[in-house]
Amino acid sequence: MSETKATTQTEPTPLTQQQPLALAFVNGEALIEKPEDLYIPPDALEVILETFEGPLDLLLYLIRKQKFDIAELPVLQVTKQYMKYVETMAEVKLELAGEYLVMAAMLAEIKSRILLPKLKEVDDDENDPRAELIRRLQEYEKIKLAAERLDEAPRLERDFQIAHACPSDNVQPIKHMPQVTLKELAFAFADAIKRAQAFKDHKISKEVLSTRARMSMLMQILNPKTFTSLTELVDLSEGPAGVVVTFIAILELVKENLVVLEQAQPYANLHVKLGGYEQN
Amino acid sequence: MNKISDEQLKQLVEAAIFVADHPLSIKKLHATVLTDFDVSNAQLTSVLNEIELDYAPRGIQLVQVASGYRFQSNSGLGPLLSRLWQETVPKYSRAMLETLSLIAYRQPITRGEIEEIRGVAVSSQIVKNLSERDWIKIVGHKEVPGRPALYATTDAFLNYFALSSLSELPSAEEFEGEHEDSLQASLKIIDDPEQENQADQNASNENGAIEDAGEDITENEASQQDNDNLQPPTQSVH
Amino acid sequence: MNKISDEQLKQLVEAAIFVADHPLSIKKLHATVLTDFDVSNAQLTSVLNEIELDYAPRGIQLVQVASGYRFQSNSGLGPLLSRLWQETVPKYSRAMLETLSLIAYRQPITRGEIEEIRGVAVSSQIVKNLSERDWIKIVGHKEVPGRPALYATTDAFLNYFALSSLSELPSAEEFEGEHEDSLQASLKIIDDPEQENQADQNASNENGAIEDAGEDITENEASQQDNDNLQPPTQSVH
Repeated sequence: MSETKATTQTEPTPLTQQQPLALAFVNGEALIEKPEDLYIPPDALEVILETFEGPLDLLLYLIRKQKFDIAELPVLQVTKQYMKYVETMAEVKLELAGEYLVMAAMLAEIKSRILLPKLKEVDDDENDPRAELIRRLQEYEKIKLAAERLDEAPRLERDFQIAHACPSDNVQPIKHMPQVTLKELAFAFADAIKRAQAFKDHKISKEVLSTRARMSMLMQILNPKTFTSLTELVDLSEGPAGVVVTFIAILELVKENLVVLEQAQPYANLHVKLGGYEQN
Repeated sequence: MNKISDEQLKQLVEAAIFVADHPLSIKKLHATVLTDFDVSNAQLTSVLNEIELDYAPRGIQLVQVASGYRFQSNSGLGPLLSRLWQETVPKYSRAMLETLSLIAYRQPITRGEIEEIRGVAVSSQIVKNLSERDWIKIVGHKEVPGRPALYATTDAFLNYFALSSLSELPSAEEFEGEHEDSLQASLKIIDDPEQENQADQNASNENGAIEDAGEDITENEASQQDNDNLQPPTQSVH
Repeated sequence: MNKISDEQLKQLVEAAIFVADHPLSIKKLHATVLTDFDVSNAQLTSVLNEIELDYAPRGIQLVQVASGYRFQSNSGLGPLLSRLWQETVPKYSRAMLETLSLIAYRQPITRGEIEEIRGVAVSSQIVKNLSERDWIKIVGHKEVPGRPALYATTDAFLNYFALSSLSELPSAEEFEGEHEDSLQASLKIIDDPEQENQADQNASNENGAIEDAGEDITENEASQQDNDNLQPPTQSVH
C-alpha cells in the first residue's frame, strides 16, 4: 500500500486516465491489454470471490486473464493485483482471508527475492520459492482442468439413464434355507430336556409363578365387556415376584392380542379387558 | 451341465442384463443365470459383442462399466428423457468436482494432500457427500502422525460416469499440454532482473490511476492495522 | 413444434419406455418426451408396433399393460432369471432348533407345552418360519381352555432328514462320542496349561497386560488385517 502511495505522491496521475498501455512484457513483447478486472466495486467483488476456489485459483485467474504463462509467473504484476483482491476480501469476508494471506506473504517474499540482487545470488538455483509456486500452480491447474473435464463427461442422470425391463411375473427370488442335521436336532432336544430338568431340580417357586399359568388365570378373571383395574389383578401377598409375573403375563397377553390394555392419561391406572386390538 | 443354443444364450443374457438390479459381470452371469449351462467365456463374450452391435442403431446401448454390463440410454437423448422426471438433475460444485478429481487421479490420497494441492481446506460436507453417494471410500490410513485416512474412488463412481476402469479417465498428462508453457524459456526471462523491473515500472507508472482508485477504497474502508497485516515486506524495496 | 424423423422418434420412444420408472402411456409420452414434437397418435402407434416387432425374437418384449407400455422379460426365461435374486436365510437359532426338536420328539405338542419345557416364550416368527418351510403343521387342538393348537411334523420334514418314520429319530446318545470329541477339540487350546502360560508370558512381555491365548491370536490377526488393508488400494486402481 505504502509502495503505491509513494508512487502516487511522486507522480500524481489523474484518476480518469484510462487509455490502453503496455502493462507488462511477456517473452519480451509488450502486452497491451487493459485488465478490466483491476478495479471491481466491493459489492461485486464479494460475489466474484465466492467463485474462486482459493488463492491458487485466484492467482491462476489473474495470470490467465492477462494471458501470461504460468511458468513465467509475472510476480510483480500478479502480486499487486492479488493484493487488491485480498485487501477487499479482508473487508468483506474476513474468515476467508487466512489461506489467501498465506499466499500473499509467499508472493511478497518471492517478489522481494527477485528484486534484491543480493538475496537472489544466494538463493539462485536451489530452493527458489518461485519454482515451488509455479509447480503448485501447474499442479492445481491440472486438477482444475480435470474437474472441468469430469463435469463435461457424460454421466448418469444428466446424460443417460439406466435401461430396465421388468422381470416377467414368474420370476421369483430363490431362498436358500439353512441346512439342519439330525445330530443338531437330537442335541437341541437333549439340551432342552436337560435344561428343563435342571429347572425342576432347582425346585423354584418360579414354577409356581409361571407366566403361562398366570396368563391362563388372567384370561379367566377378565371378561370381554368391562375393564378391570390393574390393581385388582395384583395380589400383594405374592410379593414383588408375583407382581412382576402378573405384569409380564398381561404384556404377553397384549402381545398375543388376547387382551386390551388402556390408560386414560399418563400415570393413570391401567385397565384390562379381554379382546384384541384392531389388526392393521 | 446343459447345452444352450447361441440364440437362447443371447436371449437369456440380454434379458438378465435388462432385469438385473445392478450391472452384471461375466462372473456374475456364470454364477446366476448360466450356472446350469456349459458356456465358455469366449462364447459369452461373443454373444455380448453381438448384442452390443444389435443395439448400435437403437435408442439404448449395451455398455460395460466397472461392475459389469448394463443397458443405458444414448447420451444424446439425455435432455429429452429428463422430461420424464420432475426433479432437476443435480449439479456439482467446483469444490466437489475438484476434490473428486483429485481422489480419482491421485488415489489413494489423504485429505491433507488434497488441501495442499487445492490450497484451501476441504469441507467435511464434501467428503460426506461423496461418501454418501458411494463415490469414494477409505481404503486405509497413511502411516504418518495422525494416521490420516486414505481415500480412493469406488466402482459406483466409475458406473456413474459409465467407465469400466480408471484408465478410461482422460489421462492427466493431457491437461499438461493444454497451456503448454516452456519452463526453460520463461525462467530465463524472469531471471533477467532488468526486464522484470522494467515490466514492473511500466505497470506501476502507466497503470497507476486505476490501481490507485482501488487502493484508496481499500484504505478508506479497512483499518490501518489490517493493512499493516497485509503489507508484505516489499514496501522497503521501493 | 419441431419435426422428428421416424428413426429418431423410434429411438426416443424406445429409450423413454426403457428408462421410465413406470409404464408409459401414449398420453404420457406426448406430455413428456414428445412435448416439443409434432407427432400424431397414428405415427406414435405405428412406431410402437415397429418396436414390438423388433423385439419379438429377443429376450425381452414390449408389452402393453393397464397403465401403458413397458418392456418385460420373456416368461419362458422366468425360472432362469429367478437365479439373479438369491437370498441365503441365516442359520437357525438355538430357539428355533429346540422348538423344532420338541415338536419332532414330543408331537403332538402345544406352544404352551414347548414354552413350559424351554422356560421362555416361543416367538410367533419361529412357528411361522417352520410352517413356511413346511416342516410343521397344526394337527388338531387340545381340549383345554383356549383350545391351543397341537403341532406335529410333516412328511416334508421326514423327507428332508431322509427318515421313513418318526421312530427313526435318533437320540442324542447316538451321537455322544462325536459330541465329546468336537467339544474336546475346541477346548484343547485353553486346556493346555503350558501353551496358556506361554501366551500369557508373551502378552505380559509385550504390553504388560495379562491376556489369554485366544485374545493374543485375535490381536495378531487384527493387526495382520490392518496391514492388508493398506496394501490393496494401489493395486485395485488399475
